[in-house]
Amino acid sequence: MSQAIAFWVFALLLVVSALGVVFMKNVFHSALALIAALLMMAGLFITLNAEFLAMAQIIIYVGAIAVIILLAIMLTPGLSSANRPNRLVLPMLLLCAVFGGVLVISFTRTAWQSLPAPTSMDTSTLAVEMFGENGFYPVLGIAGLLILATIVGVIAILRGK
Amino acid sequence: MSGEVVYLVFALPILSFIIILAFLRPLFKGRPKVSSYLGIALTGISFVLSLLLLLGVYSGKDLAASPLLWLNLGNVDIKFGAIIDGLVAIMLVVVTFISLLVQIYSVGYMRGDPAYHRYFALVSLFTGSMVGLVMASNLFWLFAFWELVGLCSYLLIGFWFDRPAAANAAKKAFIVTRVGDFGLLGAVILLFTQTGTLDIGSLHILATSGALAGSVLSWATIGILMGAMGKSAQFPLHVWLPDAMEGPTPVSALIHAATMVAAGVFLIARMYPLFEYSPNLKIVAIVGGFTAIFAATMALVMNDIKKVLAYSTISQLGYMFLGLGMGGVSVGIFHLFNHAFFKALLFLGAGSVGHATNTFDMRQMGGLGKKMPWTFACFVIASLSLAGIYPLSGFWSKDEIISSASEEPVLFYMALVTVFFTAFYMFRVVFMTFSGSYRGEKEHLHESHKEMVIPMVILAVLSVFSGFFNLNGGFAHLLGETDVETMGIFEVLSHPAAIISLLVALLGIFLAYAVYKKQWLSAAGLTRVFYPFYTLFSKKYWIDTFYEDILVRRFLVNGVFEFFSLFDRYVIDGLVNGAAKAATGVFVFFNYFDHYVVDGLVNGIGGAAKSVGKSLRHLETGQLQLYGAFIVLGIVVIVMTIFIVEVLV
Amino acid sequence: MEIETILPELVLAAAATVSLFLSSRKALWLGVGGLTAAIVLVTLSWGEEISGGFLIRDNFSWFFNLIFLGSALLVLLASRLDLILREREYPALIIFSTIGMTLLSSSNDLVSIMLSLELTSIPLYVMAGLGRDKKSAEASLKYALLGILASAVLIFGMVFVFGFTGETALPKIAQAVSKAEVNPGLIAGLFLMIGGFGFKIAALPFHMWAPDVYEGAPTEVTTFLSTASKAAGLAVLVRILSAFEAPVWLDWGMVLAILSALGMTIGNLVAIHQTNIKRMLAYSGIAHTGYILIGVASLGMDGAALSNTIFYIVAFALSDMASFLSVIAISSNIGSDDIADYAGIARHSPLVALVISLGLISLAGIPLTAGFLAKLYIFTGALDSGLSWLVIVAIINTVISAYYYFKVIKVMWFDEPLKVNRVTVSFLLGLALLVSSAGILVMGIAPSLIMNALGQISLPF
Amino acid sequence: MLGHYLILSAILFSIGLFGALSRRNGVVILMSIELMLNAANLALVSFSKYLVSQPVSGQAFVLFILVVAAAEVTVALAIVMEIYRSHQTIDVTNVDLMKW
Repeated sequence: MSQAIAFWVFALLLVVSALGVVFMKNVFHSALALIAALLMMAGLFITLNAEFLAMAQIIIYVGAIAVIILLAIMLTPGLSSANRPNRLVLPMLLLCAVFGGVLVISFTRTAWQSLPAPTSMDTSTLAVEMFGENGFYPVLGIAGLLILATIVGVIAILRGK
Repeated sequence: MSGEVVYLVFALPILSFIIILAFLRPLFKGRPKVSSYLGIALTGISFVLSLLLLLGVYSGKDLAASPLLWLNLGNVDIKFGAIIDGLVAIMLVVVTFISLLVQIYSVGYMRGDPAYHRYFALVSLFTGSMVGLVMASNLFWLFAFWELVGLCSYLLIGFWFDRPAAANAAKKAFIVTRVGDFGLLGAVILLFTQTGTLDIGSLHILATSGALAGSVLSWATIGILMGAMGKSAQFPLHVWLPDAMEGPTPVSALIHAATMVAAGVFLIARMYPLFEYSPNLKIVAIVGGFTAIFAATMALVMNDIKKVLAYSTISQLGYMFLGLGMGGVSVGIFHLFNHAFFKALLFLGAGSVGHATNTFDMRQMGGLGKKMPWTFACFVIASLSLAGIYPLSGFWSKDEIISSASEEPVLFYMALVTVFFTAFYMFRVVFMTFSGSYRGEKEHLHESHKEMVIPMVILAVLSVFSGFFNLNGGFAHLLGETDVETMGIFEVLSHPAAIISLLVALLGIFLAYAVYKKQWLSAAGLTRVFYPFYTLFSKKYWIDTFYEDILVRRFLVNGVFEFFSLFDRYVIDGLVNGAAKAATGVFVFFNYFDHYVVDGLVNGIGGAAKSVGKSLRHLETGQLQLYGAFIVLGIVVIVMTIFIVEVLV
Repeated sequence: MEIETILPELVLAAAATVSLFLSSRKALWLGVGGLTAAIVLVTLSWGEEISGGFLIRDNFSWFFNLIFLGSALLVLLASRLDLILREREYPALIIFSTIGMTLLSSSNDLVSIMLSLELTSIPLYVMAGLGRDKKSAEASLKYALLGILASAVLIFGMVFVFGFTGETALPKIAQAVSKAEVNPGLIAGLFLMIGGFGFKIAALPFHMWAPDVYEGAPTEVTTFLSTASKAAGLAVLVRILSAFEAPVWLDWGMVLAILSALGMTIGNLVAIHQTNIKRMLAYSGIAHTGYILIGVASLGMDGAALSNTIFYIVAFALSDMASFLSVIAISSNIGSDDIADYAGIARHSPLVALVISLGLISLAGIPLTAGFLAKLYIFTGALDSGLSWLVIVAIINTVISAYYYFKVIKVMWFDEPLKVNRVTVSFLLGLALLVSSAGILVMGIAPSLIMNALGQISLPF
Repeated sequence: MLGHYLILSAILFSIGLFGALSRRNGVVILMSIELMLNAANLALVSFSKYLVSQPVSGQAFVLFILVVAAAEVTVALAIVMEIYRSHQTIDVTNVDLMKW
């Protein structure tokens, strides 16, 4: 029951702040709304017993990504010009509504192969999943290369001519 | 040694062609000899390899070359493979050997020609394509190389394309042989549609097992024969060959001895099982016998030494057809084998004489025997061999043909008369050219360069001895014939047919001696007596005239070409224009559609406040979000369609 | 996971990282050396099959790795010196992207597919902007934003698949899918993923970025995009689709066939009206993606479809490589990508004109070139799978496409020259041109050389 | 309960998509795409809670999506800043030098 209440609260706030990201006139406000949305997401993760992810969400998303965006907006004055819709806003709305409908149909009409009861999980099972036998750790190598490539790329872009 | 060596025999001349054209010609402009050395070296290696193959086959080794897969379409494999048997080995040796000698000879003969590189490149390609034709295990490839050989001969006959005669001769050779090629192509298509295979070995099995018989086999062999008649210049498709003398003389040697014209004879030998089981073997013999005597008559009256040799080749090819038709593969191919050496020698000799005197007209020659002793000696040996004088090589193969023809009296007598004519015209050439006194204008005649003489001497030796190959049946054995009648070197003289043909040949030589050496009979007198025949022969039976004036000019040019140009003008152009218009129309429609319908739709939905026209002006493509929308739209349409089709229905 | 599973990647990663600390020229040579070493390693591994959880190195991935490494090497050799001198990260970026591709084609798990796809794409987003002018920046922006959007869509598709099967490993997914009943979630998942990969390979209707990005990006990067990157997308698409082969109700073959027909038709029709050669080649590439999708669509139905498809990919990569590399040579000399400015180039620079003509002829599918046999194989394979309507559309399209390819050839060989400056080609670029044109001819004349190798490739599922 | 989370995820994804397709500002587009990725994360985590036999492989997946998101947004942000430098605008509708 308490999970349901928490879900509805977080879900409502998440949708509101997501709409805020899209519709706020000021880009700076949009970024703040994004941070709010990401925090709500962390809350939802906790309702789903994913505490570690909630923490990662806050550290990585809020602490890194959102802050980078905020910094970029503040340091580059041009980036904060007003958040206006383009001319295609109504067709896009229709398109996205249809797309959302398709997603909802897919989600609700699928017979998900449900298991009898949710197994208990905590951060240690995630650790086993990541670093145990047959864990995901080899993929971390690719992730590391990805970060390296990103850094090199950003340097290449911003170094200029 | 494995059988795959045969691919090397084929690849080396082709490689030489590519290297000369791609690298030597642009890079060694000033040093043309590099090309000839490369060509000679690679052809030489090819020759040695084919000799090894021949020895391998002769010693009974089972040589096979696994095919290289070229193309795989569904269930059909098109393979590039090689057959290695006695026939192929012999042909490979002949082709590479003659080509090697011709190239050595050409080093001297073509000296100073501005297109030296091109010449050697083409000769290499010619050799390579002929090798490919010979070894092909599949009719598809055989036909491809058959056409390539035709193309090369076109390029070489027209080598000096700035001379109109050469260009015309090349065109004529190309077109006339093409008539035969249609027959061959028809046969190939017929065989493929009826049997589903073009593999020569499988076709042989189908023919000998009787699975392939009746009208299919009959029509297929007719088609093959047509192809062979075109390439081997058999009546009535012989007209291109005398004109082909316009090419460089060494090329004539190559064409007449080993490559182009031999292809026809080879083709019949290759497809022999099909002929054996069809009613058409006799036709081969008749075509051959008739062509032999028919061409010999024209050779009697020609004044151009190369023209005489050309008609002589046609005549000898007729012999080979006769031999194939009456005797079998080994009889025909044995004559081809011997003929290759002495005919190449005769052409090289003629080239040597022509090189010295700057003409090929025998009326401008005479008395050259003293000035050019080596050429003279070689030429006489070759002439004796061609005339069929014991014990030179021509005697042996010609004897086999004549004795196998003795079953059909008409063909037998035609062959004997041809022997007489052959001896007469060859010694007419010998006496007119080498004896008496010089009638030409050019001074300081001298023997040719040693590059030219050495190949001639080698060929002369072979012209004497190559006939002994079959003394104990070795040659026939090589071609897979088991019950061979062996004839000793002396026993053969007890054979009546041999004695008769030898006497007839000597009679011919004597007559030539009487007329052109001793002038006991005057040539002019003979001409007067046989005036109608003389005219008929020297006008070449008006066949060329008939082809050129009536068939080509009246009928083709005025009729068919006119039709084609009309067809071209109205139908093809109409189609092309129509298609272009249609394509433009589609695009214009597409553009309109895009401009008005797509944009209009997008705007019509979104542009509540703005008029459609105004939006159109502002709504530009190049918008990345529109691109993104299309990604999403695509997915939505696909997924929804599938939902509707698969899930909800 | 054994270390030799990723030995080529390790070599490449080391080369890329070290090259960051070197001067531009040395970085270039280190990159060339690293790629060559990786090519050698991959070639030596041919025939081995190493399966290591997230990665599976089989002949399929080895062969595709050769395509990527070869393209990267040729592109690096052909790159203009001023670009390399100005952008010292450029070799490292190319190599990072190549590592992404080799991992992508070997990935056996949704997570590693996602990560290596990003590793492939992110350096490409950056490289598209290395032209350092407005057009190049625009290309970079369009490619990056749309690419990120597409990968978000792709990831959402993966979420569906994960939700349905509970697995991220492809073999287990294949197992679960084969037992599945008619199911909206799986359909949405598969086609969201196809949308994401369709973006990568520029298949209609996910193609619209391609002309703009191809035009704006430095031609070296365009070459890389149109050859290696497209091949990488196709490789992973084929692998994913082969996991979804079993259920008959999931008829992705028909969807791909329709996308293929649309792509060919629209790509070719729009290409006719292009005046910029890079843009024209972009639309031609969209059309060729359509041809390739014919082969992909018949994967489930025809045993030879896999080798036919890969043959087409190689043939297209070589032909496009020859064309784009010649464009590099020409445009760095005449300073224009307009087809009209190519007038009479053959007069003073016949060799370059010859190479680009060869590339275009092969793209048009004229016999004795790789493109002809590639089309022949694909078409016959499609006929065997009963896609005869698609073959008819494809043949009509081939005829249409000949028009704009030959228009360029005509302009180069027969029009009066506008400019007199000769196209000079550096040694390395000349080498790259030679290799690609030799490849076109060899494949066109002796396809069995490569077909035999392709016969040893099979799908894992 | 699973259905609720999934529908929320679908809504969030659609909002993000709408933002990405309809906003002129490049940075907002990026932020909207972040919302789409978050929607994917949400669905993954709820799957791994309610359905999946290996409970946390979905969570591990999410961790890697976080990496991808970080990398993407960094590079894209740099590119947007570069566009601002060359075009003096980050209105993507004005970035249309190349078209048709």
